[in-house]
Amino acid sequence: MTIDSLSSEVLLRVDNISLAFGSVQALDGVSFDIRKGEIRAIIGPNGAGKSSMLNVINGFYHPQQGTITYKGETRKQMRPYQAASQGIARTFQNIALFKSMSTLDNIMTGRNLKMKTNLFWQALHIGPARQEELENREAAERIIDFLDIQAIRKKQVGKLPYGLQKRVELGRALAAEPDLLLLDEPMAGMNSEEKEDMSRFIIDVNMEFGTTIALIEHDMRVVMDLSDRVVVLDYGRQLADGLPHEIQSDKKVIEAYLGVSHD
Amino acid sequence: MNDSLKNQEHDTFPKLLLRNATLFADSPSIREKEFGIWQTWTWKQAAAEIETFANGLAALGFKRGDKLLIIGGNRPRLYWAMCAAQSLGGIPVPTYQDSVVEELLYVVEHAEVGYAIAEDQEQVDKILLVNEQGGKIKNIVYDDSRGLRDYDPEQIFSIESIQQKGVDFAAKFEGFFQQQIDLGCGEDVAVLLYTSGTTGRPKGVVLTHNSLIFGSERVATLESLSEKDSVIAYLPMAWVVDHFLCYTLAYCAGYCVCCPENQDTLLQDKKEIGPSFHFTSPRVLESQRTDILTRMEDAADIKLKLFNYFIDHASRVGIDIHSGNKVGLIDRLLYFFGELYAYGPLRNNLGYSKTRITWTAGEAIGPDMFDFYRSIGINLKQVYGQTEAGPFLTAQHSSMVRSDTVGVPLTGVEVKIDQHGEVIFRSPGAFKEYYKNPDATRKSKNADGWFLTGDAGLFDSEGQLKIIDRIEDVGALSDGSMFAPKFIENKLKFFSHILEVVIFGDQRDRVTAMVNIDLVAVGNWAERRNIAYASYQDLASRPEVYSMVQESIEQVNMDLSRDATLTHSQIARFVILHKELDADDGELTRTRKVRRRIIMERYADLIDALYSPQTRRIKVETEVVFEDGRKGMIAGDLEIRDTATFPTAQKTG
Amino acid sequence: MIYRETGQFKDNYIDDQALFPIAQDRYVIYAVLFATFVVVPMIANEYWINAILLPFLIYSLAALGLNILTGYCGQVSLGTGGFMAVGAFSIYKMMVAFPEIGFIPLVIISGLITAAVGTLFGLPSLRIKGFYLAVATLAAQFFLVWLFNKVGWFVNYNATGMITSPPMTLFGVLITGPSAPPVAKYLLCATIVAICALAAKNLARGRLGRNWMAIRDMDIAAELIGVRPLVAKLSAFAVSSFYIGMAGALYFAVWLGSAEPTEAFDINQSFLVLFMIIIGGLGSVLGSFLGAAFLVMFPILLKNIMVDGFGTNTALAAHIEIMTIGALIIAFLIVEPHGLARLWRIAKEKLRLWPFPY
Amino acid sequence: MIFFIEVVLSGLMAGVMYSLVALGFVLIFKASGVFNFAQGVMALFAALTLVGFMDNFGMPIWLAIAGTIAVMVALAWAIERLMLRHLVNQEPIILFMATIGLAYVLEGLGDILWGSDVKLLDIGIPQGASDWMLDSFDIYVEKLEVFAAVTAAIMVTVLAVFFQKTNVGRALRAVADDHQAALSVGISLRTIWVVVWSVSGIVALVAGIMWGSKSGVQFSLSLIALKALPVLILGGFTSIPGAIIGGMIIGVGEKVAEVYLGPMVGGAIENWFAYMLALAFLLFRPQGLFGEIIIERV
Repeated sequence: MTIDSLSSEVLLRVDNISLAFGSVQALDGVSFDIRKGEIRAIIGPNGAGKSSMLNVINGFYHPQQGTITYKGETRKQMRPYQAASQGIARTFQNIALFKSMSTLDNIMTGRNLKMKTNLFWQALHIGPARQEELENREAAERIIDFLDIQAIRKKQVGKLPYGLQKRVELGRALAAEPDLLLLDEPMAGMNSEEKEDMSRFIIDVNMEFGTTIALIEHDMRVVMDLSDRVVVLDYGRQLADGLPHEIQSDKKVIEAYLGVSHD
Repeated sequence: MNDSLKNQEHDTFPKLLLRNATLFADSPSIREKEFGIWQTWTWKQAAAEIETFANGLAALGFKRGDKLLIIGGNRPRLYWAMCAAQSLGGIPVPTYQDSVVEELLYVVEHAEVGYAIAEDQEQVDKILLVNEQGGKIKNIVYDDSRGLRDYDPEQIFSIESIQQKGVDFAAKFEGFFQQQIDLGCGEDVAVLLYTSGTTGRPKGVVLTHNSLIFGSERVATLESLSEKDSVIAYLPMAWVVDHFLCYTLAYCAGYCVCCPENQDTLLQDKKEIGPSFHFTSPRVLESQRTDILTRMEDAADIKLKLFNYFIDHASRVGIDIHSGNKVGLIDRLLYFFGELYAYGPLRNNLGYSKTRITWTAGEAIGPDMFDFYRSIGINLKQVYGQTEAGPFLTAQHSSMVRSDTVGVPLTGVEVKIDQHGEVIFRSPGAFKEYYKNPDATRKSKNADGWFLTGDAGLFDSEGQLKIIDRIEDVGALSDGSMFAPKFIENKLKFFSHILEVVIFGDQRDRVTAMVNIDLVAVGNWAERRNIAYASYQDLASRPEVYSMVQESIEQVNMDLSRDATLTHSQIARFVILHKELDADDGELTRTRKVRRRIIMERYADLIDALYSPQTRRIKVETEVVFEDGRKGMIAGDLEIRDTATFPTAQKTG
Repeated sequence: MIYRETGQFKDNYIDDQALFPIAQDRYVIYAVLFATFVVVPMIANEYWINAILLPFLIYSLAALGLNILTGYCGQVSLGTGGFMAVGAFSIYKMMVAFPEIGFIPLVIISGLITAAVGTLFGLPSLRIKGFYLAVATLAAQFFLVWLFNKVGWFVNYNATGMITSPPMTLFGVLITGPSAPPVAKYLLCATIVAICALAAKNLARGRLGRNWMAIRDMDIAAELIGVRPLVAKLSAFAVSSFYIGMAGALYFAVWLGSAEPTEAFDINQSFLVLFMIIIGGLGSVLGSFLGAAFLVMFPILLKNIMVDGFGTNTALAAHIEIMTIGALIIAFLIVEPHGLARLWRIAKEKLRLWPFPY
Repeated sequence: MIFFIEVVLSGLMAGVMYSLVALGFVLIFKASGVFNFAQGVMALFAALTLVGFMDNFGMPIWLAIAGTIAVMVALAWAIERLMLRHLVNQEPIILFMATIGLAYVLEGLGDILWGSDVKLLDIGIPQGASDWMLDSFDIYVEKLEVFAAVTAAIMVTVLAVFFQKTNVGRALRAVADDHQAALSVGISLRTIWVVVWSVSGIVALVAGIMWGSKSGVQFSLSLIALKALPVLILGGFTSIPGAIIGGMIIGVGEKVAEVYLGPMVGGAIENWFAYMLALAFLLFRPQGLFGEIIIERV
């Protein structure tokens, strides 16, 4: 679907973003855009600032300089939950699920922005509150069905195997019905079979729901298969930006990767 | 089931559907665990769905006599598709969801299939491949739209879109659905089932509404099934048993068919539903029992001891209690506690608490396993049939359940044993023909119009049918009496300490056996008696082991002697082989079936020894292939033992 | 073993999300309710009600409240005593000023007032976590108690600094004051507690409850998926204080009848309730009750054994008692740090899987 | 002006006392991550034991002190053996609760052993006003408080040295960072715990002596723990300098407030004012006095 994604309009643009923690320069003048409906890969050696970039995009870090334009309007500093309410969802490099809760509850929590009823109705659990619960349960169930995790619906996620937890986390992010989905190493620590499944799911999400996806991934093969365009970071600086095959043949990129061991 | 249902004007399944839609309007016809709950359709709703679906197919141009390929898991819409096709006078052709393109291609071409309904993208892709290789499927309908977004909309439709077409179509042609159904009659072909024939191409078995309804009504009456009952749909739709249980019988009795969420959740879903009527295979039962015992191994010591105690108690009195024989008060009391402590919870966790009847068929079932389930209160029964019989011929009545019989013929079904000992039958349920295969059809009947089952069998003193073996495997002793090695081998293999056994006797004056012990079982047994042993060969040559095997064989001889036809097949001598029969040495097939011919060659001298009474011991040397492919020799000095045989017992009622 | 779930399937979400989806559980609940509202009132005598049942119910309510904050939302609070005091003094002032409003409304209003105060003292939770927050909540404890001590207005300028609950009636039955029939008091508290428990369960399984637990389990992730920490935490403080406030109101108005701030609401109250939820089980409604039952009955039992049993002198008995309780708590934390509710959950799992061990 | 200085000075003195108790907290929290609520009761218990030894057994001071120290060490050992050892890797709140339980036990035990009546503790710490200060600066200062301040100062220095120089001390600091490191130093976690608890037991003893000689040995003494808590949030649970400076700030702030603010609101504000002070402070600097900003990562 590369062709049409490249022709479609820009969903998010970051301009000249710089972020520093004290003396550490995590990001240094990074600029790129993410177009509606595409799968955008952000790659780079460890510590290149990839995760920091995602954290900037969903408002967890606040860059010292640079602008973020989302859905056509320049965004002022915001808290993560605001980013979430604007349709930005994400998963995490090391799984950040609500361990003591069930798969279903994790996904339901992912839908909290879709739920409005007040404390009073919830306490009685009748009328609107109950109605809302049922509707969102159904939505959650569709995601469970989509990710094929029916068997673990009511299991406590903390006790699930790693691969499944990753899947549940994706489900939690999908539950918010996001416009932009940020995936931080969705396949870290997976065996090739699990990677296969996860890739399948990512593509399906992109196709079925038309969700725009930005993902960080180390596995070059996966990146090349999945992504429409790739941006490369190295030591917080932007090394290259282009189509997968261009990146593959880019001298700077190759250099950056040579000698750098990455998992 | 009450007689009002045995109404002759309901002579096709679509008509039965309409009947149920009024008779059982609001009772559930089908459930599917989807999105976490059991989505349920009453007969009324199901009928409505099927009607729009049928109209939709008509709108696609589906005509009387057209075939509809059905491929996928047990999903309500696929079952509806069958009825929809039938209402239009079409013929559903269910196929195995795991069948590969070649197999599919054969069916599609042989049956001239023009329409297909597939569960999901995977199956659709398969069908498209079939088309590329010459299949002529014009229209494909799918259930699960996932991943099918950008497929050719001219050829591939979602069920929803078809039903939409149906609605429009119905608006144009008032009462079309009803008319089409009225056109149908009992003689029409109901379904085309392809049997994966052991030899050659699969044959398409043509079954009519009449034959299927006949069988279904008999069974419904026998087990008094009604709209109150329910089954779990988990067998392959292409298998006649699933077609019978989840479609024809369901339509006749009006009970509810429940489709599990997916394979991983099958057990959980079965437990949730608690079907009142269930079909399972001996293999499943076996693995289930092993699973039970292994899981219990991890239980706390006392807990386990108590459990075993009660299971033992059940094995002593359970069956008698359930078959209403008289049992002492103490035993009944103990059994009652056992029920609270073990049997009840066990049935609950296996999902059998609400199961009135459990049918099993397919292979021979070990008596101890059979008794295990019956003794804890699971009403297990054996039945016998085949696709061509539409499908069931005999079933056990609750009053007389045996582990080694398959019951008595259903009312209206004639079963007898011909001169070769083959089971033959005549039944209104019998199939019409093999599709486009007249000579096979001809071969399936004998001169006076009885159908041949290809099974060797006999009737026991109670008039219950016993299936012995495939007729082609049955031979004869030199005195002409029947010799059925597999039957006897199975009987022996039911002993846990016997792994494999090969019986000889075809064209000989008596029967001998070559035994493989089960290293694990016998090993444990030996340890418990602190019998030290170095290897399989060492253990196998132990006199204690010999005696144990001898006992089992004599036990088998004992019950062979009860049977006039088999009494001559009692085992006279046996030897325990010094090596395990091995697929690497070509002695077994990869599926662990014995290859008689090869064994006879390899062990010729051993077999001769078995038939030369004076030989007590014999030295043998056998070539073996090791894991790494090297060849080597195993030599052994084997004892040959005689076993007691028994005079034919008098028939006792 | 008792559980026979085969055939208990759900064909709609309402049943599937019911409070007690398993039939056997429902039967137990019905039995408990029957016992509470029918059997006990018939058999319980005054001593039982005043010495055991009333404190049990009222502390259960407080424990429920604290459990919402600490168990579900993960915010440790040591201010329970202070918040109970707020509830108590609010209802006292109102009972004197406008008795015509009626007792039940007054209880609710004092709950609401406490909720407001609680929210106020919850504000620091937005900046600080863990023990820093726990210690911060002590500020509430000390400040509030001091306030009620120092400011005469709260005690209506009563020289002794004591407050005494004036007699009030509900449906014509006297429910406060020394001459009120114990059974009436008991039924009143039982009803309120039952309703509150139900409400707590509903909140816990709804959106709010999930957001609380999300904050507890992984606050960063929670915020990144749109849970507003401010709302989640403060709502937890509010609801929690509402419960505790009502508990305080009943504690003073119904059970004690008269109270003196430094005595009745000191920091040990806070600890006591905290112990209840720890021993009962964090994040469990059932646990709140179990914990309360345990810590209400155990000391009484102990005292009876020592004083009546061995005739120990009361002073010594008191020392031994406090020692034993301390030791017992430690022992308990070592044996089952997740509380009685956890034990029950494990037992239940076993019973459901019976005879299988897993 | 003079008066203000007096107030500040006495505030400082009191502050030092708080620091002393806070120190006990910090030691244990640093080494074992336990928020030891029993610290105050330990002080009470120590003081009770000391008095008990002197009055009931007529021991000379030095012997009584030595004896008490022995008791405190034994106590530390018992605590490790019976409590901590079984609570390893439990959540902090559980450990915290356990120490509250411990507080109850010690309280009960102390009362049973030595009786719950108020006792005078006189180990000859000079009482009354320091004439020298009075004469030279015309400022009134309690000798006791000066003495306390000095002792506290000494304690702190000793501890500092102990932490910097001795092997065990280094191990302790290592434990604070991570347990593996501690083991690599070659000292078992258990030993370390016994040591810290002993040390903080001794610190408690000193605190107990000070407060005891000032206002008698009685239950209220255990409440000084509550005094030290605001110091902790102010100075941080893990920072020794934090504990000291924090103590000073709280002490002064409290005194000043009590003197100038107290009358307006009816006095006796000292038992909450400290908390408010600390809270107010925290709202602007959540990481406390000496903590540094933590970058949260996801």
